[in-house]
Amino acid sequence: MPRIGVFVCHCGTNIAGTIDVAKVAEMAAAEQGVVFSKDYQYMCSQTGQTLIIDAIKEYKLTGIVVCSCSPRMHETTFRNAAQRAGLNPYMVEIANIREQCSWIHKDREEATEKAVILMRAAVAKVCLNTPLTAGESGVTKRALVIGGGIAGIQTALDISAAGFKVDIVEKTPSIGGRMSQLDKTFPTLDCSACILTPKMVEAASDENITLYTYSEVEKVSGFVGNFKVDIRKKARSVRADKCTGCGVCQEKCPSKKAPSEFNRGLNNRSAIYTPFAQAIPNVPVIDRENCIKFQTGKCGVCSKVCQANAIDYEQEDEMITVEYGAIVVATGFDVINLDKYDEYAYSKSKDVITSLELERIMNAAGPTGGHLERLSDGKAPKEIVFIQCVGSRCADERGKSYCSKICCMYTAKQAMLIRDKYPDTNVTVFYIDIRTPGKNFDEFYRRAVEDYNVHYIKGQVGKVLPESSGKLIVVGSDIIDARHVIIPADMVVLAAAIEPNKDARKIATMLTASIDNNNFLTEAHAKLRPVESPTAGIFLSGVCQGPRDIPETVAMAGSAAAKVIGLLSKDRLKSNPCTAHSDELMCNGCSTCEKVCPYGAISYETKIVNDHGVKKERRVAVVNAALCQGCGACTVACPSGAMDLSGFSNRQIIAEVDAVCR
Amino acid sequence: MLKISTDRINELMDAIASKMDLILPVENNGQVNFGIYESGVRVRLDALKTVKSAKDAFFPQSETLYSCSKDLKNLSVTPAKLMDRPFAVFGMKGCDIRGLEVLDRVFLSDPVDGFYKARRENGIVIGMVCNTPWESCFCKAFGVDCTEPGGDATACVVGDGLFIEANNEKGKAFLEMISEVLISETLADNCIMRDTVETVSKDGTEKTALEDDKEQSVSKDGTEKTADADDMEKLRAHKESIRRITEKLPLMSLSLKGWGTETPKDRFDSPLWEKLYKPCLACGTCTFVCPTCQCYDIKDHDDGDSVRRYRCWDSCMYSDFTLMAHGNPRTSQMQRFRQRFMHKLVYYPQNNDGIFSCTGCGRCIDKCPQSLNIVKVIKAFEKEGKENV
Amino acid sequence: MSSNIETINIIKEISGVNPLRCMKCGKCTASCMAYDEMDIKPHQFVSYIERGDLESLMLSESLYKCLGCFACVERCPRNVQPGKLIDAVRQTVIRQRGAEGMTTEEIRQLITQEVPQQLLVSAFRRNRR
Amino acid sequence: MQIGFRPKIVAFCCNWCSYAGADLAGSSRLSYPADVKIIRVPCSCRVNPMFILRAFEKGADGVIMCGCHPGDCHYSTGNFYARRRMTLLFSMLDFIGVENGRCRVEWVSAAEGAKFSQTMNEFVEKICSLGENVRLSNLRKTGSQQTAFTINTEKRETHRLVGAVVTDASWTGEGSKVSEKEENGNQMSVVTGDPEAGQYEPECGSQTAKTEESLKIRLAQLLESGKAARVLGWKKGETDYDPEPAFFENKDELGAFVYNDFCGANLSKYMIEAAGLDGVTAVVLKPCDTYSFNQLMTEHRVVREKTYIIGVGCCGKLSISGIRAQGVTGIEENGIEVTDDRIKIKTVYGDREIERNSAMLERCGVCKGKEHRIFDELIGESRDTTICAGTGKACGSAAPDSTVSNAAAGRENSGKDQRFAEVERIEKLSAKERFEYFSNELSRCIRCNACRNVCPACSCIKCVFDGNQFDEAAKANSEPFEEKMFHIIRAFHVAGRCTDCGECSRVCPQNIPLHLFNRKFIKDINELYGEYCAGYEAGSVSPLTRFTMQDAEPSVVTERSKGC
Repeated sequence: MPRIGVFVCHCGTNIAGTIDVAKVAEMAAAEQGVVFSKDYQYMCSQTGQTLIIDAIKEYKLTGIVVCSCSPRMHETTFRNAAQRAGLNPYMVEIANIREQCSWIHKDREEATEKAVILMRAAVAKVCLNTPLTAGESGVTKRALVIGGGIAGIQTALDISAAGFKVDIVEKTPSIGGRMSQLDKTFPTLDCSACILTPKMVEAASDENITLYTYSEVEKVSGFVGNFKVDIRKKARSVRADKCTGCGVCQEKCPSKKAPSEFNRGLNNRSAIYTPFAQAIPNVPVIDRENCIKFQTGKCGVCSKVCQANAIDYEQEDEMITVEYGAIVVATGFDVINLDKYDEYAYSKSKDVITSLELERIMNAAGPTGGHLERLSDGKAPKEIVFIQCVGSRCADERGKSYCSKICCMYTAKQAMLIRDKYPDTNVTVFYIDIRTPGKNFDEFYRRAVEDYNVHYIKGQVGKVLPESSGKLIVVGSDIIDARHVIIPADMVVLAAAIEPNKDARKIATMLTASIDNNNFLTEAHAKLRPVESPTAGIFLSGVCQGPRDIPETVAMAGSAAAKVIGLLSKDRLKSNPCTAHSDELMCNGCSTCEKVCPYGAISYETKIVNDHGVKKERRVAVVNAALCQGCGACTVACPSGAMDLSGFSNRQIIAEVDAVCR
Repeated sequence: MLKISTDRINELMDAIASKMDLILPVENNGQVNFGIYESGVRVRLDALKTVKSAKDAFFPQSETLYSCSKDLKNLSVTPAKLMDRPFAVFGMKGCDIRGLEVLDRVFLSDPVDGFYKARRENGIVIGMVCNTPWESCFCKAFGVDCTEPGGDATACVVGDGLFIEANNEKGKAFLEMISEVLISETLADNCIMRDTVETVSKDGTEKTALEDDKEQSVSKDGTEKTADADDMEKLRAHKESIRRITEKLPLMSLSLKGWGTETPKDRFDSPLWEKLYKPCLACGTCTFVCPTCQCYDIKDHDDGDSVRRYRCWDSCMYSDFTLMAHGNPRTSQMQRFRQRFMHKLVYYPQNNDGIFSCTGCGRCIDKCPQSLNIVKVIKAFEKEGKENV
Repeated sequence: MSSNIETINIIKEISGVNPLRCMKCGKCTASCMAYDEMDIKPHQFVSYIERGDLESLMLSESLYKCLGCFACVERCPRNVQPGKLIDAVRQTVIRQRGAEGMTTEEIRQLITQEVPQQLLVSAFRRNRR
Repeated sequence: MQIGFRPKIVAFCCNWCSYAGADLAGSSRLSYPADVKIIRVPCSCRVNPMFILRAFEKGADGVIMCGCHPGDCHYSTGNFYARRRMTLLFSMLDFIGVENGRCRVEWVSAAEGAKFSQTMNEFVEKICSLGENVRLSNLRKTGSQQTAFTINTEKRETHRLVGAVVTDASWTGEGSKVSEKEENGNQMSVVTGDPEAGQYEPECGSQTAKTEESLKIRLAQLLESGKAARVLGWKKGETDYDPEPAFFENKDELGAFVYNDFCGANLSKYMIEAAGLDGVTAVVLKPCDTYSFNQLMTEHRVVREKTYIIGVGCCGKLSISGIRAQGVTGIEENGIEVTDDRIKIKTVYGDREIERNSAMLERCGVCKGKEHRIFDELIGESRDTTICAGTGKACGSAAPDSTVSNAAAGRENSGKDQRFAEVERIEKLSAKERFEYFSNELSRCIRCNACRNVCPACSCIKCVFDGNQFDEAAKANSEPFEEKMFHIIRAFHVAGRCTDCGECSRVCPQNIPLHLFNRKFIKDINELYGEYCAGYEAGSVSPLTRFTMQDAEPSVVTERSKGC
């Protein structure tokens, strides 16, 4: 006979405010099989848990029901408490009377009645719970980082520092990511390349880290601790082992018309190219669309000039399959598409640029060699206007509803640098609010205003009118002085919103990681587990989870690495015990279940089955508990009901349905 | 003897239904079953055989025995109410009535089944003469005379008249009750009341008619009218023609030699069973349509607030019929198949002084999905008997 | 003051504007053609309505300077539609003045070649309701 | 909407997305009515249609199932299977008369708290407008509610007899007057057509006799040559119309072999047992039986190598209940003589002659085609037996008759499309009428399990109704949950595997049109997921175990029924 204990939590006033918890406890006492019921302010507190442990010992409980917040919050807490009291942790059921009852109903009597019903359903289920022991599965001591920007590099370095092997898969020919395109970084104004390149070299030379650049992840299967990933190493047409990185081929290459992605298309690059000088690995890549040899078959200059004869036109894509224990997503971000913002004439005038393009222009290795000049006529701009929140904080479908967080800081930085290098240039910034929180950030912005005399106008630009003279008439409003501001500017810089990498959704589907409508990967819990995805074994690092600047990205990278290290340091992982199992007496061996199993966890064998003394040889299904993730598709596909899922068995759910409908 | 013209049958049924519940053959989408007489029901007295026998009226397919409920801590058990009001079952044929007699020996012998007994006492059985026996009928082989079905009263439709004559006290009381209602409704002018008391003997031999020569006939205007002689003659001639037809039906002349009390000992182990059972699907249709099958299973059902213990028909053909703690003694379908026919033709007769547990109604012949039945079993052993001897 | 709140609610209802959505970015005013002639700017209309200060709006010149070109409605990132608010306030003023508005014949005489096309379109659009 | 009506609503939420969405709705205090109770399941694919039927049967007024957006499922494919299952289930519930606003599927991600609360508010509003649900528990009056004998002790009043008492005045001689034949849409979906139906090809009656002869010779050769250890066919019964399936081990046993117009039984299912015996079993299969054999082969229940299949020609099989339904009884020994379009019967009540089609099995009227799907050799010709519903004339040969009365069977081509004519007719009824129709039909059920035990797709070693995985291992006609839903649950179990061989309707003692459920599923599968015929070839994957990204949403059932 089950001996059930029911504990009703007040959760301060969160539950007790709307639900008569005493009545729920009293009704619980009348339920079949319940021998102990109590309500208490904070069940998840230490005293609350000791209350459970004592009750289990004193009343020799075989199962407990905690009516409290969502099981997604404290199920593990109460399971551990039960385990400490010697009760099997899976004999615990949670009735969610906070998020799904007290918080969403106003009428006290109605909410109490629903809480009683939810309690009854949990009691009905716990009476049918069977003790389960978590299975164990091995852990491959290797991590995969998808994305080679600062987030990916930092994560990889921190993981390899703990002695684990890490692979970085980077889509572009070199690691470095978005940060490598920046000139200076806030708040220290040190040169982006100077702080990034050492990390890139460190990553390249670290014997625990393997770089797969110009490669993409094609397929991911398996589960935490046992991922199997297919990686496509796209053909570079250059032999990495032979190439010395002398760069002769890039100079001599006759095809120079391809727009350079690294320089945001502001200038062109040769068909055989490395994205930027300090590229790691410093091995060029042949862009087959623009290479005359590949398009027409005639040229071949690069193979002629290459002393190390590292050019190999026959090189093909290579597919490799590697096993990993954990995967970190560090896919970074990109600037949104501004075509729809015709009011700023971004697509009409070459002098209306995004901040990232300005970074390239200011960068010594950039298209203008570091000289700040207008792209239309190359003259030095005397009047520059920055426009903030272009596409951010915007409710219509052109832009993004969130604030991109980093624009205020980098605009202040760019304004300061321009004013410092070209004191005679006048800089105006139109803003809605300046958001520069945190250590030294607001001081940084105040320096831009007070020391470098950047004009900050609280108001917005209505229109940018490019004139035939090359001037850009910026028409805006200053809502502090209620002044109509018209500035004939030489250059307009748009602080455009940022959005996750285009491939984020494709990768999330591959990893079955959940993703929100803005394509940011959803974290397991906004406050308590920000760097893990709800899918076990998948971790998030950098802007793929939400807008953040470099300091926060590095911090997050470290945290993701810590989680990965925590996972890889275990030899055996507790696997989900709620797996499917087939009753061989009833199984027909019709292999319907095998077709619906997403994990291929079901196989068939012919064995002698003893059915009440009648021994017969039959083909029966066998579930590999290590592979099975407990989704339950097979239990419904099975016509004879032989397949059942422990933890959510047919009878348990039917008992819950009965209790709810009574 | 009550005579009523066939187009007045509606009123007769209304009369009975006004006094008590009436169960009679009704049609539902082409299938005739015994059903409660209520508005909107299509009565089919002409149908020879219903799908399920009228056994349901006395031994329902599913019946609550008792239910127990618990409020907070105290437990209360409420037994199901026994049948306490009279009800009439109209139109049971000879085979069904013989089936009731078979069931009586089971349920009314010690220990008596209270539910069945209450139903039997309150139930008034009005038998009906078969007008068009089917080729699947073989009641004659078991000594059942379809023209003299028995029961508390016997009805027979001849030409445009329906004759009902009482067979025992209960039948007489029933007829009087009807005639009162009929008179009070000043209904049938040519409704003849005739006192005949017949007793039907156990072994189905020709009934002895104790005829009281006083004939009363109840006419519309309250005066009694005598039942004229040619009605009686027509009735007798009609029954004679039915008996002649039964001679011509193929299965009626089935011989039961070698069964019942004189079954050879080795029949249980005969290899013939192995051949006979093969097509059987173990479905249970034969047991549920049979008027004499009496096995039932007892189960509990949780109604949410209370638990009900009910009994429901069980079929010896089901794979878990004799499932017990240690397992199931009858593991193969052959054993179950053999058990069914041995019980009907051997075990029951040996325990009930020769009365077979089959009444030859032929329902299992009509309804078996794979056309297996008791006649084929008997004939198979008969053929095998001829070959060996 | 109480009648004020009702009128303001009527204005909100007619214009379908929820002033709370405004994040005070000033883009509507920046895009306004008639910026210089307006005493109270479009973004101020939104905050005045929110504060309930109806009188100054009713007396402001902006009601008649607004061309109804709806540039502010087009550009507003929070979909607040201040232009419709100005229309609504103007309707309230006209309604309070009783019916001595111009008849259709008087309008037809006023229409001459120099009247800008846009004015006609916006006039007709505004009186659509 | 009745005032004070508090609906009972069960919501199944998948643990990863919609449960998290519900929690988010909670933490953002977005309220929805308290009538919704959420049951957590690992994935939307864990929701077994039996849970939803159970909820309705136990008194729920509305059931909503939430899952992750297709493509976002934590188990990558779970919600795709759930989508197909729920669409078919909602379509079936709508078919048996549960108003289709009552069940709904909604994809809610973990970030869509607002959508979750809004969906719940909408759903409760819809259910309140629909009012109390028609109790599925009385879909099939079982046990104490059995119409036959509910001697309700409370109210006792006399009822005027509505139905006329049918008595057969003339008792002797030429047999009973036939009660008028109403179109009962199951065993005999054919109204007795006029005798001068169009002429057919060669004389079929003698055809079957010729086939029987050549079969006997061939089977004897197979046994003699040792090619087959045994032969599975039909054995002569007591009369012409009751041949029984039987195994023949040697030549002289074959003497009793018979192949006539009454060999309707589908022998494929016996091959499961034969697969266990050693040596090759030769089996005689009609065209429709071969579909079942293919399906059993797909499910590894039969062994192809140990089977030698003789595909026998079929001219449409007859059944005695078809003959009886026309009042023909008292048939004398071998009194039945079947010709091409007539059946001459000698009975003790005089000789009768009836239309061959009127005694033909319903499935033969809508035959899927006379082509054997799997065979080792063929013996005997077949004849097209498709009958156009409504005209009663054979479609194949009769000239298309423009004055077809039955509008539903408008399409006058081969019998194949007639298959769903009956389903379409019922779909057109109102929800209340449908529920009453099925409640009336299913209440006759005596739970004898004949339909389950004869069905080649229902070949489980231990049926779920005999085990206790779900709730009550009940047996006969009694109270518990799955007893009431027996037919619908069984139809769901064979959905996508049922070859529409019509055996269930053939064997039902109470003549319940069970094939309607299976055909409804087949019709839905064809319409929603593309033509699929189970058993058409071995190894085909049932539509319920595959999916496409662009499958229809379960709400298609609501839109579709708005149309008609």
